Formats: sequence, C-alpha cells, structure tokens
Amino acid sequence: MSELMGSGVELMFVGMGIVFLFLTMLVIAINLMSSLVQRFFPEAPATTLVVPVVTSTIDKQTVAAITAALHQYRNKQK
Amino acid sequence: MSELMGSGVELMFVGMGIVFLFLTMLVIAINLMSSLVQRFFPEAPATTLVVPVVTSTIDKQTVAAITAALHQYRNKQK
Amino acid sequence: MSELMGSGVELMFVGMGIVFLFLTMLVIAINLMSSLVQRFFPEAPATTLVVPVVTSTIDKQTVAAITAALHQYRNKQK
Amino acid sequence: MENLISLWQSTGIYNFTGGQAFMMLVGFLLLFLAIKKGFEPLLLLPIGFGAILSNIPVAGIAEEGGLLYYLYFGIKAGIFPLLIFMGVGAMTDFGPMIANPKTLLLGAAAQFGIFASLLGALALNAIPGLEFTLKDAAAIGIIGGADGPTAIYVASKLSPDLLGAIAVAAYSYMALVPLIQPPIMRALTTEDERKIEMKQMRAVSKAEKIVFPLMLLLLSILLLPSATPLIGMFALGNLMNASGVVERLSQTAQNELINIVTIFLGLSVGSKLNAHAFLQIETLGILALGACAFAIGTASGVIMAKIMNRFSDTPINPLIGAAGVSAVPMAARVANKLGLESNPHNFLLMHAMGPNVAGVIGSAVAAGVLLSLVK
Amino acid sequence: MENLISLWQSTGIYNFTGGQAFMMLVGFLLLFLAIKKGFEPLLLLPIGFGAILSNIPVAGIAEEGGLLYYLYFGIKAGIFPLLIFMGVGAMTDFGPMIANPKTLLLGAAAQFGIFASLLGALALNAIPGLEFTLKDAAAIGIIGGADGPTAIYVASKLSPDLLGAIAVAAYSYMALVPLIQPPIMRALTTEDERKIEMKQMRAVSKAEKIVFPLMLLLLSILLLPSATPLIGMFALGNLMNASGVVERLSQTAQNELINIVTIFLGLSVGSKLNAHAFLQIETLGILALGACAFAIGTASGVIMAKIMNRFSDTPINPLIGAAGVSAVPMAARVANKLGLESNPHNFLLMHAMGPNVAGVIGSAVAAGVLLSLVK
Amino acid sequence: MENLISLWQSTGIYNFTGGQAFMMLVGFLLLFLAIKKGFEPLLLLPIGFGAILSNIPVAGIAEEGGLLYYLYFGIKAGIFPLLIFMGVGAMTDFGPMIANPKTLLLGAAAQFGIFASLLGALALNAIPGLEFTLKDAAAIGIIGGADGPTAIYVASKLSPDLLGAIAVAAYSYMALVPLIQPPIMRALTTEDERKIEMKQMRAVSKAEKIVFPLMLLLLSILLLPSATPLIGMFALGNLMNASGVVERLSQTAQNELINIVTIFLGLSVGSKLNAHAFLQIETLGILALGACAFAIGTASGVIMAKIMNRFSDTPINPLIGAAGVSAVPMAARVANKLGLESNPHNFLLMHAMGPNVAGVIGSAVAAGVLLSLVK
Ligand code: NA
Ligand code: NA
Ligand code: NA
Repeated sequence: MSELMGSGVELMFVGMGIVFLFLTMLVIAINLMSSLVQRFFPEAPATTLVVPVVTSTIDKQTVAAITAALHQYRNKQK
Repeated sequence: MSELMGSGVELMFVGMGIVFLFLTMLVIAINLMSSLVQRFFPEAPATTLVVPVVTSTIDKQTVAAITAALHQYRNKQK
Repeated sequence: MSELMGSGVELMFVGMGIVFLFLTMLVIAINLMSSLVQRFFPEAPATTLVVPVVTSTIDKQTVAAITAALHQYRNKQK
Repeated sequence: MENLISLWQSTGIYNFTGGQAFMMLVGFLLLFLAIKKGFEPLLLLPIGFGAILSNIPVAGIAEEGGLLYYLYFGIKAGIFPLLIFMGVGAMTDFGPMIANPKTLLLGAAAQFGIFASLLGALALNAIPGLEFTLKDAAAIGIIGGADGPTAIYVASKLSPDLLGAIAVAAYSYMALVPLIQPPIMRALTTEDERKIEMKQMRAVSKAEKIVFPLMLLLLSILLLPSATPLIGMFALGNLMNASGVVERLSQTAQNELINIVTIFLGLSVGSKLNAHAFLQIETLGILALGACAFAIGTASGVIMAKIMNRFSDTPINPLIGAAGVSAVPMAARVANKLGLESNPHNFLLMHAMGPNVAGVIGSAVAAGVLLSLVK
Repeated sequence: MENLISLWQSTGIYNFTGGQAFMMLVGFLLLFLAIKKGFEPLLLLPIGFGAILSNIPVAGIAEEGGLLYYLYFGIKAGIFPLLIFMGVGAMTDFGPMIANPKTLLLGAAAQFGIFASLLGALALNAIPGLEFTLKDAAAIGIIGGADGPTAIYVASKLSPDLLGAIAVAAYSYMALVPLIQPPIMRALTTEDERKIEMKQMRAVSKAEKIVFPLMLLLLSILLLPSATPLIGMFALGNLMNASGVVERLSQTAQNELINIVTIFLGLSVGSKLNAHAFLQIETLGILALGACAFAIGTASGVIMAKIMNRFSDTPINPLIGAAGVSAVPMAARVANKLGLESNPHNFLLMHAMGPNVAGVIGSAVAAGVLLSLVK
Repeated sequence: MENLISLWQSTGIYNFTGGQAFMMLVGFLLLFLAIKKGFEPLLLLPIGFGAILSNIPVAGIAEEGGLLYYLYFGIKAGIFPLLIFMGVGAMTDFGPMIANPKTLLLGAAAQFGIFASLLGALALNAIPGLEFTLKDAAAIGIIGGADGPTAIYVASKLSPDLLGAIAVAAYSYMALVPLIQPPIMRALTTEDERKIEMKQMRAVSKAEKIVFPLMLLLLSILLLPSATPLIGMFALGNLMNASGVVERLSQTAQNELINIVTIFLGLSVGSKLNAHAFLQIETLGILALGACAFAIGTASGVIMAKIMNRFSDTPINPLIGAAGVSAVPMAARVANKLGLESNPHNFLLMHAMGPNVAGVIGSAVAAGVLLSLVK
C-alpha cells in the first residue's frame, strides 16, 4: 500500500515533469517556427470571415423568398 | 402437423392479445401523460413551421440571385 | 526466367486482346442500345441545368440578406 | 493458348447455371420496378443490384472474402435494421398520434395480418413439398407488418434462409399499397362513412413529444423486453429529434447514416437472393401469403375503425383504419386520397398519420412476441 | 396457457433485478440532465440511452450478439475515441495559442488535477472496501484532463471496468464547469487581477497553422510515442482543416463522421453502466475524485497564471489560467464571463482559447505518460 | 529514477531505427507534395500521414491492436476500394462517351501501358537483387491504369507487400499527368493534327444513361466475371445517379461515404509504407516502371487516335487519345489545354471526357484479366 503511494507520488512528479517539459519545448518550437515562417514565408495573415448581419434592414418579402427557396433546396437535397 | 397448427392458433391469440394489451396501455399512458404535462408544464404548443409560399410574388431577379447563391454555397460545401 | 517472360508476353497479348474485344463489344452494344432507345423511347434529351449568374446585377443588400440567411441556415443545420 | 482456354473457362457464359441466370433476371426485374415504376426505389434498387452481383458465376461476390459476404454481417448481427429503425424514429412525428391516442388501436388491429398469414403459412404445409416450420411461418407473417426493417430483423433471427424472399415481398407489397388497399377499403365502407369529416386535432406540446418515446420504451421494457432492440432504437432516434438538443446527431441519423446503411442493407439483402434459396416453391407461397397479409391487415384496420366509430362520440373515418398497417407514409396517403374522392373538403392525411405510426409500433410489438415465443 | 406463462416469465417486470432498475434510473437521470439541463447532450443523451438499453432484462442488448456488444468493439479497440479526436482536431483553431505560445504553460499546469486525483484515488484505498490499483487510479485521474475522448481512450486501455463511471463523471463535470470553476477562480484572484486587460493578439498566418500540427506530432514522436495515437489523430484532423486542400475530408471529419461515431460511442459507453460494475462504492469515490480533479486543475491553472504574471512583461489575466483544464470551449467562456463581470470592456474569450486548446494537448501528453508508465 | 529511465527508453529518440526515420521523411514529403504542390491531396495527405503514424517506434499504431491495423482490414478485404469505386461511379457522367462510342477504343489502347510495364517489371529481374514474380509484375503494371482504387484493389489481391509503393506511385503520377503527358503528346502529333476541331456532340437521353451501366455490367458478367466486383460497384454508383430515383443514396455515395472511406483508405495505404517493405531496390523499380507506364499509355492512346483518324469520316483530334489513360479529369484537361494552345477556338474538354471515362472501364477490364489469369 505504502509502496503503491510511493509509485503514485513518483508518477506525479515524473508526469508533471514530462507535461511541463513537453509543453515548454512546444513553446520554444512555436516561437522558433513563427519567426522562421514570418521571415521566409511572409504571407498576409489569414483574415477571418466576416458575415454581415443585415437581416433587420431587409424587407420581409425578401426574407420570405429566401426561406422558401432554402426550404425547397433543402427538400430537394433529401 | 395438427400440433403445429395448434401452436399457430395459440400464437395468434396470444400475439394479438399482447398487441392490443400493449397498445391499449399505451393509449392510457398517453392520456395520463398528456394531462400531466398539460397541467404541470403548460407550455405553449409547439407550432408547426409555416413556410410562406410567396415565390410567385417576388420578382424573378431575386429568385435568380438566391439560386446562384445557393449554388455557390452548395459548391463551397463540397 | 525466360519462361516467366514468356508468360508475360502471352499475358500482354491476351490482355490487350480482351481489353479491345471488351471495349469493341461495348461500342457495338452502345450503338445498338442508342438506336433502340431513340426509336422506342424518343424522349427529349436531358438538358443540363443552367444556373443563372446574375449576382452582379443584384443590389448588395439582397446578397447580404442571402448570405446572412444561408449562415443562419447553415448554423441551424449543425 | 492455355491462357485463352483458361480465360474462356472463367467467362460467365461458360459457367452460368440456369438458376443464376434466372435470379439475375429477378434482379433486373427489381431494378425495373424500382427505376421505371418507382416501387420503393431506395430499397429495391440496391436489393436488385445485390441480387445480380451475388449471382455472378466465378466472381464470388457474396461468398467468403467477397464484398457482399462482409456486408451481410451487418444483417446477421441485426445491426443494419436497428440503425435504420433509429433513423426512421428520428424522422417520425408522433404528434398526430399523441393528439388522438385511440388511433393506436387501429394500429393494433391491422397487425392481425401478421398472425393470419402466419396461420396461412402453416396451413400451406398441407401442400406436398412445402414444409414451413413455426419459425418460417412467423418470419413470413411479419411481412404483414408492412415495415421493412422489422421484417428483415425478424427474418434474420428466425429464418435467415427465407430472408431474401421475405424482404423482397415486404418492400414490393409496400410499394403496391396504393393498388392493394383501395378496393378493400371501398368494399368495407359505405359512401357515407368515407365522407365522415374528422374534427381538427389539438396541438401537441414539445414536452409531450419528448416524454412519449421514453414512455414507449418503458412500457416495452416492462412488458416485452424482446421488442426493446427495435423499439429502443426507434425511441432513441425519436428522442434525438424531439428533444432538439442533439440536432446534429438527429440530422446525421436521418440522412447520411441511414443512407449509408440503406445501401449496405439493400446489397446484403440482395445477396440472399440466390437460386438455391429463392427458386423454391416456398417463395411462391411467401409471395401469396404476403399479399394476403397486407389485405387482411388493411381489412382489420378498417373494421376496427368501424367498430370504434360505433362506441366513440367523436367520429372516426374508417378509411384511416387502413393506415394502421404502417407502410409509412403511403398508407396514410391512400386514406387521404380515398377520403378526398368522396368528399373534396375532407383532408384525412394528418388523421391517418396517427394509425400509420401506430402501425410501426404495433408491428414492432408483434415482432417482439414472435421473437420471444417462437423458439 | 403455457405460452402465457412463458410470456409472463419473459416480461421485464418478472425479470427485473434491483440493480438493473437502479441503473435504468441513472440512465433516465442522464437523459434528464442532457435534455432538460443541457448538460453535454451530445454525449450524455446517447450514454443515458445506452445505460437504459443495456440494463433491460432478458433482451441482452449489451451481451454477445446484441447491438451494443458489437458497437463496444469500437471502444475496446480504441477506434471511436481516436476518430472523435480527429474530428475535434479539425474543429480546433490553434491560432490564439500560436499567437501567444506561453499560454501553453497554463495548459500544462492545469494537468496537475490529473495527478493529484491519481494520488487521491490511491489514498482512498485506506477506506476498507476500496481497492484501486495503480491502473485504476490513473484511469480515474484522467477525468481531471476534462477531455472526453482522452478519458475514454485511457480508461479503455487501463481500466475497462471503470470505463462507464469514468466517462459519465468526465462528461458530467465538463457540463458543470460553469458551476465548479467560478468560486475557485474568484477565491484565488483579486478584483484588480481580474480587471487586467490583455493586449490584442497578432494575426497568425496560414503557414504557421499548417506547420503547427506537424511540429506537435513530431515532438510527440520524439519524446512520447505512447501519446501519438491521440496526438496523431488530433494533428491529422487539424492539418486537414488548416491546409485547406482537403476541405471535403475535413468537413466530413467534423460533421457526419464525428456525429456517427458520437452516437455509437455514447451508446457503447452507456453499455458499461451495468449494475455489476457501477453500483460499487468505487463509483462514489470516482465521482468525488473527479470533482476534486476539476477543482485542483482549475486552481493550478490560475496559480500558474499568477506566477507567470510576476515574471512576464506583458500582463496575463489569471482568469484565463482556469481555461487550461480544456473542457473546450466552456472553460474559456467561463473565463470570459468572469472577466466581463469585473471589467465590462475586458473580452478574454480569444485569450482564453490559447490555454483552452493547450489543455487538450496537455491532457493528451499526460495520457501518454500514464499509458507508458502504468503497467 | 527507474521511471525516468524507463520513460527515456520509451522515447522515440531512443528507439528510432534509420528505416523508420527515412520512411517518416517520405511521409512528410508526401504531405509537402499534397499541401504545397497540390498533388492529389485527397489521397496523398492521408497516405503521407498514415506513413508517419505507422513508422512511429513503440507506439505500434499499425501493429495488431492499433488503429491502422484495424482500418487496414478494409483494404485487405477489398471493401474500401470498391466503395470508392461506387462513389466515383456516381460522380461519372457517361454522356460524352455514349454520344461518341468509338472513343472507347482510345480508352482500350491506353491500357497498353499496363501490359508494357508488366513486361518491364519482368525484364528488370535481369538486375541482380530484383525478383518480381508474375503477381508482383501484374500489380506494378496496373499503375499504368492511372486509376487509384483499381490499382489498390489489384495490388491488395496480388501483391500486398508492394501495395504501399504501388499506391504512392499511382497517385503521384496521376498528379504529375500535366507534366508527363504534354511532351509525349506534342512529339507524336503535328500542329495541324492538334488544330483539328471535332464536331459538336449529340445530346444523350436519360434512358441511354440509365441503360448504359446495366449493359456494361452485363457484358462484364458474360465475358469477364473477375472484373465484376470493380465494374459492378462502379455501375451501381452510376445507376444510382443516372436513374434519379435514389438521389439521397447517390449524394451520400458521392460525398460523405466516399469521404469517410477516403480518409480510412489513405491512412491504411500509408500504413503499408514501412521501412521493411518500402526501402527496397524494388521500390525504385516500381517508381521507374510507373512513369514508363503512364508515358506508354499516353503514347498508345495518341497513336490509336491517329490510326482511327485515318479510317474515320468524322475527324478525331489525336490529343484526346491521351485522355484514355483515365486519371479523370486531369488527362481530359491536359488534352483541352494543348488543343487551345494550337487553336484558341478548339474546346476539346467534352470530347476528351469520352476516352477519359473509357479509360476507367478499360483499366477495370485489364484488372479483371490480371486477376483471373495471374495465379
Ligand atoms: Na405495421
Ligand atoms: Na485537459
Ligand atoms: Na485507365
């Protein structure tokens, strides 16, 4: 039993050690990678998609048309 | 052979009996459940989706736009 | 080894023979089939779907509405 | 030269047996019915194609190591029909049935077709050459349930040799419901009865739709555990849809998953359409009994509705009794169509959906009885 | 008559054991939590349903030949959790973490919950009747990883008997993150600390997002091969998405495939909720330890953030340390919510996503350590 | 301390063999080609990733009990390539080929690449150290079919050890079609020939498109049953699409199902890229022969077109002969591009689709010959 607890404690130290070691190396690797990529492949940053939320300013009929079209489309898909 | 028919007849009576018993109990259970739900969770009834069928009153250009957009969307999905 | 090459050469002749035989028979079969179908089931040829590309002539608001609707639709789907 | 001879000896022409050729014709017939006649194409097209593939000489597509051999495991283990049942459950709306629970009794009555054709199968044993065991008879009877996955599930457990013929009969007759049912429905009802308008249904709340599948499952657990694989998966699909909290799972169960399983199930059922098992006098018996089962189920449903009409204060149009055989949603549409013929303002579709989905439950219950009593 | 008796003897009522009835109640409770309370419904609904199905007497749905028996193979072989991990990888955006790599350390610190509860499990052996082996303790500890597929993968390898309880605990506590974390976060931080605004992140280029999963995989190959099944499938999904060249595969991995596997995985996990394995004093221990694991992980993350804040020139809001337990994205949302309470202009969501996804990597690494050292 | 040592002894660094490291590099190279160069990413990305995963020391992902071990069953049993073929069939439009059936002969001629490289493989046995059996040679030759699933199907049956190299060669060369073909096409044709405009095609009716797959299947049943698994599944997919009655099954076969199987197939093919099987002089031979196969197939197609042009009253642009190798649709696009270079009004794409899809049939037929004669 006490031996088992000993294994557990050891496992805790080794385990947390590995976790920190691994993630610390990953931090270093990311920093290295980022600077390499930014130097050698200086591409424009990926912009996130912006979806205009304008529904409120559009007359009801248009929305109804879209709903109907989507419904037809969806039914056709099945 | 005759014994087999006997088993069959018995199976018919037992089977239809169970089917009716089961579904009758389900009728009772539904009635009970509905009244309980309606008393203790008197939520607004779920309205069925109404799809406005207004396509005819919408000018052709809008429909064409939707079709094109759907097509693009659909292609993007793949 | 030489025997193996012999098998290979034979396989080549037999193989290409079968491939040509098969596809030639398929040519004949298609011609036969097409004339039979055209005689006995003279249906209108299947027209390919034409998707009107009219997005450019439609005002921006409509397109925005469609985008928003599609987005909502898509999110609902998930 | 040797190669040419060995190639010739490996052609289909050289190796064909009459039985294989005939079964391939059956396969092509099923494809014709599916494509040209629109008979249950989602199932009959893969089944017909499977029948063709599995009867190709030499190729061994349905033999050990072949594709259809592997796919068939999904039927042998009961996995495919249960997954289809889950998808069907997710597509089913129990609203109309909850609004008018007594229509459940119509779904019960229509199961008489199952037991009547079971008896019929045993009676056919009088014909020399036919020897249906009780298991065979039960598997044949289930055709009367008018429910594909249930029929395949029961047949795969009780009488796998007859599976091909039973599945083909079940789906063919389901496609023929618009032809089989109307004459029976007309014969058993008067013009006045067919004109009966039913009062509008109440709306059913979301809570009721969520509780129902659980209640159904619970009842089945308490009374008939042997039906719980079928009813359980059906209830699971229904609950996924009704609860609204796992929309993406429900959509997948109703679409991609059921589509994939349908392709596999159809092909594997087709692989059971081999000459050895199908070209027997038994098959003619199965086809005949299947037609009877549908007819008797239809009649029982209509008669039950007439009986209930006598004791009920709210009127029931007897036509909706015919929808109790299941065959969702064709049977409900047939009832609606006949109703409109007699009374152009009489829309029975929603009212017929109650007995229609009740029929699915009814045949699953009947399947449970057969699975637990027929050993 | 015989039939009736044999039917009665095959009813659920006749055959029920107390344990089965209780486990069914547990199943219904899980359904209630999933549907009514919105607790991780995508997993808890199928798990709850699987618990009910597998405890039905007579039916044998989870026994050899039953549906859940076959589905469970996907867990036993480790296939399901790995496919889910691939889908999760495809859904994960490592952008915020790459923009601010040192948040990875928060994801490391939060894994202390895993090892602390592992020790806790061993300590509980002092209670008579409890006998957790080192494997059991490791499988219990992994609950603290707050990552469902990782917990199921590890438990299926180390302690399959406890799998049901561990999976239920993991998903339940993940759903409870908005309740468990805030008091701990408030207790360990001052109002001023919670007000800290973090500086806006730089944009991360597509090339970095493509290289990252490969780098992660490589590191794991070199240091910890035992973690590569998990990290590898996660990296594969992430690469499919980030590369943009296999959009249709990425979409399928994120949607239909993960949905299908989620249904199957949930049902199979549920099939491990049988009375024999679940109704043990061990289960109470597991539930208690799981709660501790989450609490300790949360605290470790917050404390680590406070320590880093002391040595860092750019300020770090300690609240985002709590997101290091993973439980994506709830833990990040909790951090965001608490931040807004103290400072209405403080949007921490994106900043908390870094430690949040780092926590997934951290627990996969911890899983690798346990799988390779606990024999 | 013991733990630390045992952990160190379980790291990848400690256990790496040179062969594994090299194969991992091959895997990364494939990922680079897929992502950066856009070489058949749908296949080469999963294959490359599978190569990496299967060469990780200690982890055993491709060994018994590992994920790739289980997935590989789908290839060993021939299930994955056949399902992909069904999906490809559903995506294929035979219209252009039915409108101009004699282009089928171009698809026949281009299969000469298969048999020429088969002979080449046997000739290479003259080199000491190389010992290709007839089966190996046949499996290598099929690379010339320029059709991925066919190559994988044949290789898995005839020469599973070479499967990895063959699949990689097949997909790589398919991606290289735009580089390999043009010089050969230019060398074998005159400017005037490349300018030939082809007359507009007739429209093909829906009925013809429905009958065609059945006719194809029937011919294959009668003449070459060994090709029916491939041709049958292809015809099934095509019929599902052309018939229009099972739209939802057709969509699923073309999208989700083929996507799921593509991920699994790619990973499993990658798992055959292990040092033991791949790092052999044979692999160099396979790569060299594969390139020859493509070149010879292209040349045969072009020459056949020139011969046909001499005897035909309607003009045929010899460029479309090159599309006969299959590699759908790249080869047809190459023909179109070269046609436009010589004559800006010459759109050959639709005309090249005929031989292009004929090439798929042609290589399936050649596969059938090999499978039935090479024992
Ligand atoms: Na029924
Ligand atoms: Na974690
Ligand atoms: Na080809």
